[in-house]
Amino acid sequence: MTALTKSRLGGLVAKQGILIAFAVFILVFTIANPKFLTIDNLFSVVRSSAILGVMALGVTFVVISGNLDLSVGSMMSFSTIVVLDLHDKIGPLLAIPAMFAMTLALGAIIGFLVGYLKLNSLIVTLGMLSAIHGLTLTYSGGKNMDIADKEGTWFSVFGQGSLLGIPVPILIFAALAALLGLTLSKTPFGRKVYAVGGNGTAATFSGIRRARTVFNCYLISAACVATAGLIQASRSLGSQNTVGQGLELEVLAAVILGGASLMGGSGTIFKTVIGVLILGFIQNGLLLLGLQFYVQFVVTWIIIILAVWLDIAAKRGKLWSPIA
Amino acid sequence: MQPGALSKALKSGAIWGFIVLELVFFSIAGEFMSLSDKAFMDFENMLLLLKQSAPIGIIAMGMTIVMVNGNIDLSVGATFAIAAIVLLDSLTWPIFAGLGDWVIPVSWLLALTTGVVLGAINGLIVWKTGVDAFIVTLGSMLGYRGIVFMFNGENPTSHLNWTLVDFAEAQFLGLHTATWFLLVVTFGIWFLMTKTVHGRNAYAIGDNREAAVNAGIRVGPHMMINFAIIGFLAALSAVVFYSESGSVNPNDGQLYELWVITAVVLGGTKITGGAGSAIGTFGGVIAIQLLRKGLGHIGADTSTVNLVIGCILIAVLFLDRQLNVKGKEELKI
Amino acid sequence: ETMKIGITQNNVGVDSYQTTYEQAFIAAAEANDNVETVVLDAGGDVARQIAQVEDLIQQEVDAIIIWPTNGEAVIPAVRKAHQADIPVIVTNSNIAEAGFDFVASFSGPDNITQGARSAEIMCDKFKDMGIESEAQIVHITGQPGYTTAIERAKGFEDRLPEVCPDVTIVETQPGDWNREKSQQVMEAFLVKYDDIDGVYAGDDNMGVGALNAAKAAGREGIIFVGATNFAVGYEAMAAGEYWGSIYQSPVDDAEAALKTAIDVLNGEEVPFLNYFDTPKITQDNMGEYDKPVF
Amino acid sequence: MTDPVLRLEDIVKTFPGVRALDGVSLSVMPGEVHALMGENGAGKSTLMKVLGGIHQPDGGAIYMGDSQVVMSGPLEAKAKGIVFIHQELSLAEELSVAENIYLGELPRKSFGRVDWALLTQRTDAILKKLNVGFTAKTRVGDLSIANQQMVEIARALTVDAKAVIFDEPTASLTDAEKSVLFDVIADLKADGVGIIYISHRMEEIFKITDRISVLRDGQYQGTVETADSTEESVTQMMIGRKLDLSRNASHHELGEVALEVRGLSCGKLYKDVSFSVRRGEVVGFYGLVGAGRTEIAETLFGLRDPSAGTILLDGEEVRLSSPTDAISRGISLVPEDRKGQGLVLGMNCRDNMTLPQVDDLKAGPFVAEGAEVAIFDQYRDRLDIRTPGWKQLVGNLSGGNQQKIVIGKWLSMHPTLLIVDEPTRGIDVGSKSEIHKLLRALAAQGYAVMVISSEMPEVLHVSDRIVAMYSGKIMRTFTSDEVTEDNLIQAISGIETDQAA
Ligand SMILES: Nc1ncnc2c1ncn2[C@@H]1O[C@H](COP(=O)(O)OP(=O)(O)OP(=O)(O)O)[C@@H](O)[C@H]1O
Ligand SMILES: Nc1ncnc2c1ncn2[C@@H]1O[C@H](COP(=O)(O)OP(=O)(O)OP(=O)(O)O)[C@@H](O)[C@H]1O
Ligand SMILES: [Mg+2]
Ligand SMILES: [Mg+2]
Repeated sequence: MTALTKSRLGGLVAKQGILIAFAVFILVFTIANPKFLTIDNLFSVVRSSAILGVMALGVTFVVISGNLDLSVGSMMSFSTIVVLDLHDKIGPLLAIPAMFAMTLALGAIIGFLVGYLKLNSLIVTLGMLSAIHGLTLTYSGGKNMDIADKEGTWFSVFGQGSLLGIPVPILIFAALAALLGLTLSKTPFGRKVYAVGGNGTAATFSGIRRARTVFNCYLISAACVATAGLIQASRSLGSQNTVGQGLELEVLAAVILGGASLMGGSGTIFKTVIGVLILGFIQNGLLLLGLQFYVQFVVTWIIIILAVWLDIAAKRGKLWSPIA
Repeated sequence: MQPGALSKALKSGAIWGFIVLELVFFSIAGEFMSLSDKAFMDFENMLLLLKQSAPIGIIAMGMTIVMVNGNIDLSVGATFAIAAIVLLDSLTWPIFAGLGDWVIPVSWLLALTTGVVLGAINGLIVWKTGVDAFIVTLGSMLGYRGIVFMFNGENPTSHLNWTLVDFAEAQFLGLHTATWFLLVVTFGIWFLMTKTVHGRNAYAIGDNREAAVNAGIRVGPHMMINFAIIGFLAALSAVVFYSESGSVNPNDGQLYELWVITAVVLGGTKITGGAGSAIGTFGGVIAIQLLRKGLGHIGADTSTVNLVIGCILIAVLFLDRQLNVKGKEELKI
Repeated sequence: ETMKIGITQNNVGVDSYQTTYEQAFIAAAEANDNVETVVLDAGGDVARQIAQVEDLIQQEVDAIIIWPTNGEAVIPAVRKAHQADIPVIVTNSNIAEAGFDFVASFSGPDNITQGARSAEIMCDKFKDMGIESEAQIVHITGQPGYTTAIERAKGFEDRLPEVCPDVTIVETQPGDWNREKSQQVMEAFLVKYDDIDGVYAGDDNMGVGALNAAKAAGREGIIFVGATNFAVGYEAMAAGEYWGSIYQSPVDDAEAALKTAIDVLNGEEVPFLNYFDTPKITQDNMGEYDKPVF
Repeated sequence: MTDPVLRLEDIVKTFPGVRALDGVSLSVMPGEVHALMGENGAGKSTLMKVLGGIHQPDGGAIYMGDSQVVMSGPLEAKAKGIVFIHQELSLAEELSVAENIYLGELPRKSFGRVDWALLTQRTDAILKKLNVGFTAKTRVGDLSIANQQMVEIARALTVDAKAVIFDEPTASLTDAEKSVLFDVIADLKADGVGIIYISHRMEEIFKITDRISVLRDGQYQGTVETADSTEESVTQMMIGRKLDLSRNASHHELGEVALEVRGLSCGKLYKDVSFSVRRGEVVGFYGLVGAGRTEIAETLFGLRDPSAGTILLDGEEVRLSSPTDAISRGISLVPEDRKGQGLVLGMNCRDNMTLPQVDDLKAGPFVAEGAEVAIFDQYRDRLDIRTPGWKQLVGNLSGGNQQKIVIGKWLSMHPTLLIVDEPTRGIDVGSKSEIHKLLRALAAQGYAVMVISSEMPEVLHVSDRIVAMYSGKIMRTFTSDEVTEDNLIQAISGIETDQAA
């Protein structure tokens, strides 16, 4: 092997460390249980990851812009409950835009607080997590929300339908990933998101409206959450108030697993998708192995750290960290 | 006096202002809305407040130094639960049967050691792999919780030792045992962070990691020590709390990380590291506990409590920022 | 003279049972002119619950109702109330025996019996279908560590071999009281096991999640049995997709707790273990029950 | 003859895509000030980082005294008596001056406590020697960049060093601080310490150094005695050709007034400032640190709200509320702090360069990357930016090349008013004269240019007029005919007694 191809290979490993980690453990799971790699199972995993995935797409923008969004879980519960409630009251055709409007309004509030008022995003979104949960409980009176006529509504298409044999949630996830991926990597807005996250002061000195950029990231995040809520509501046509609870950390884990830095300025949509799939496949693979849930916890821990470690070790070309 | 004390005091001023605001509000609102004939600012109630702040507060002190260091620890809730299990379980181990009540200090020691070890594991992984502390501890939040369930399945681990309970419920100079622990830990961390070389290095590392490395500070071991400290304090919090309650559910300590981080950030610590103080954190802890207590005092229901707590967190932040703006001359960035 | 009654609940908002409970409790208290209440929620955190008991003692309420987050950890706090001469009523899930001395009464469902009854519902159906000798079932439990989850699972797993010794439970995984999580778990089960005859879920929310997974995968003929009959479960039963559950009303639960507290304060004789009945409900007898409100 | 304190032999260091050092040797005698020179990106800082244990060399050896040593990390280098004053500030802003000076080696008492008394006492002694206006307890983040640089320099005095490396210490210092630095170096020298001194400023090199070693593209070009060489000969070694240092005598016609400022004030930062810049004119702003020049620039760029006064662009009164606003009116600002304000270090060269115009470079909804690359290539050639390609992260460039990216970024905006704040900080002689020519050429094309600089030769060299500032006030405006070094210094120093107070 010539030095050149060798270094190119090295470059590939360095760039796609996470992808390789992904491939390795798919292999391991498949050997452990051949059913893992069946079309049915793959579809089922991607479909159930789609909800988490759609949210992770939005959060990727927020994280790259140098902020956090811990409110996505409770916001997703909110949009799910709202669209289910409105479905029976004003019909799905109006319920969907109404729910999107309400969710975007919440996103705008966060965007205003973090972007324009420059408040710390961790606390703001933690606060919103709690506040939106309260809002949802008030809205629903704490009760489960179910569509009355589950058979007769076309609303189920977003969660349960399929097109050309591919489940609609997967299509939505893929389409959104493509759209947001292009937005982030190819458009001026995407460039600004990286700049603001990489060095907000320098971005301001370059004439970028930092507040507006951050605000828009939260709007995108909220739009993704609304979409996730829509899929969720449509998938089960009924929901609990807590449907999204705890998802915020899973979403964040997926985004960071994909290689986005919490400091902002780095990450891509493609890698987030990989991060989402890794999480989804870990959960599914471990279930198929039939391990006790607590063993699953421990194994998940180890896999996550190994995956991220491999990724950064490949980037720096050294296994161990150079920190003294 | 350490450098910049005045500016620091001013910066953490918001939290104290807010505490006063809370006290005033709940006292007045309590007059109208509370069932109780007792005033909110009743002395006994304030003593209880301190005691009830201890479980979160003791961990928050550890989180302060870890966050000043530029890291974060999301696994404290799970560490808390493991330490509790070790404490309560080891009280009944046959090998200690001959010790009588002397088993208590032994179990305490075991639990605390467990905390130190779990914390050090986090620190070691952060140090050696270079993976971000957020991911490492997010992972171990899950992994440690798995370990919790391994002990006793889904069942609680219990051992009610009334000697222990009496000790934990005791009051010395009017303050509860838990309060004493909280105060001592607060003082200890304050001392560590303001007076010692280790503490000052923690600020340097959190502020500018590269500069610290260039200056020859051994960043890796330093961070590991801080993780061990927070592990120790999570275990200490468990020891103090479960000595009194005597039984731990495998789910206990869940969401503690969020409450702890909230308290720490409210107290003025920067999540990016480099700034923060134990005293500020103490304020943050008290503010949160006051809020919980006060809302209970005026009889708010669950959805209202959620709504109000959320809004108030944001309000404190806003207040804090208003206090810190330097005026019109500031650069608009 | 009004009675001041304080209640500290387990984790309101975690599911609609608990939320409906809280609202029913408030409503029942408001309907009674002699009663004033302080309603607190521990958010699942035992430390917060203990603090709330202390606060209630400090506020000098006349009685404390507690829905324990942990049946043992709250004992010392309950003892404090007892020492302050405040009667304590435990609701929904009981505290451990060591604390019985400090408690006036328990009011709530019997979760072990509920689990056992679910096993009976499942077994009876299998016998009807003639598959009791070979049926395989999967078990989806509630959130790990919750007393209710533990007790129901225990009741089910102990009773099933007694009534249907040849039915096997092939796997148990938690569904965390969450419909979505349960659906994911069931999806994996369906991939893994080609033959599943029955599903027992720790409550109907999870049961319906599993049902959704089976429907999406096009797997028919699976018998779904749950507990805590929610409106979704009731509807799925009406649609013939879901076999049975346990009828348990949070409204009854809340009202029973309040009534017990009032009785205790009025000096009336109350039984120490005050279980309210939670009957079986299946497609066969569902006409006898109203659709649950939650 | 004495042995060298330090000897580097055949050092090789490569980064992905860059051979930064290619067999470099260097030796430093005790009591010698050894200059290391080379163009931006020649490998000077990299060589020093190898010496300081920050980078591990791919080949070669380091000797101290007779024995070979391995610098496994900064700690090790420090333990061996090597003090490294970094090119980029390496300070913890939240900590005090004293803590920063003694970073990594705070004096201890029992229980691991910091010995504050001893720390303060030692620091005060050092600060006194440096004759600076801040105290041991000042928070470093509150200091100006120049003063932060002085804190870095103070570190050289904390230990019994065998060798001290100064990597461009004077890039952001004014003359007063410079002379303090030179005194410090003289003291160290007298103590027999070996000193490696990196700078792009020829006059300093010839004033204080004994020998000069030169790097070009990572290769060692040789070492000469300072006394035996001239600026021309050294420059020729550095860039391989002769340099034309003459001023472009472009006496073009001045156009309309592009910018007029009337009675502008901003709180205490500057007061009642009035001046104007015409198209085709270069106006230099000269003053001491803290004179308020940067703040004026920031105000004109929409980053500060003036408390009084008016700004007129092309005769029309304007309110500039944000940089976006200012940019849309044709104003560009090359900021003072390239790392903090000028660049997104984690972004590549091309994206940094086109950041302000990313909205205008569109192909459909997307950024026209081809056009961006074209812009980048154009300014890379024009400014001679050394980088393996546009994909390189700016953070991996040498300091001088980073500065050039910032300049390219703003030149490519084709501004009507170009404000440059310390534009040639850290830039090598060759590129510096290119930039000066460029500024003159831009003026000739009809741009209005404001040059803020603390280097008198630079201001004298490029300006048509010079505004001298002191403590937030304009003392005097000179035309290029009437200005001399003496009257300029007089104008910017205000009244001596003021400073003592
Ligand atoms: N970490 C790194 N990764 C990749 N390339 C690097 C890195 N550090 C330096 N380089 C490259 O090595 C070369 C030498 O850089 P160095 O900083 O030593 O230059 P320098 O002589 O100090 O220049 P200046 O005068 O501008 O400071 C440059 O081409 C630079 O881009
Ligand atoms: N000795 C000092 N100690 C602390 N802060 C200072 C000192 N001198 C100046 N400053 C502050 O540092 C900033 C630097 O001043 P400014 O940037 O206006 O100077 P300048 O004239 O642009 O000089 P230069 O560009 O050479 O730094 C000002 O905000 C000033 O308040
Ligand atoms: Mg350099
Ligand atoms: Mg300046």
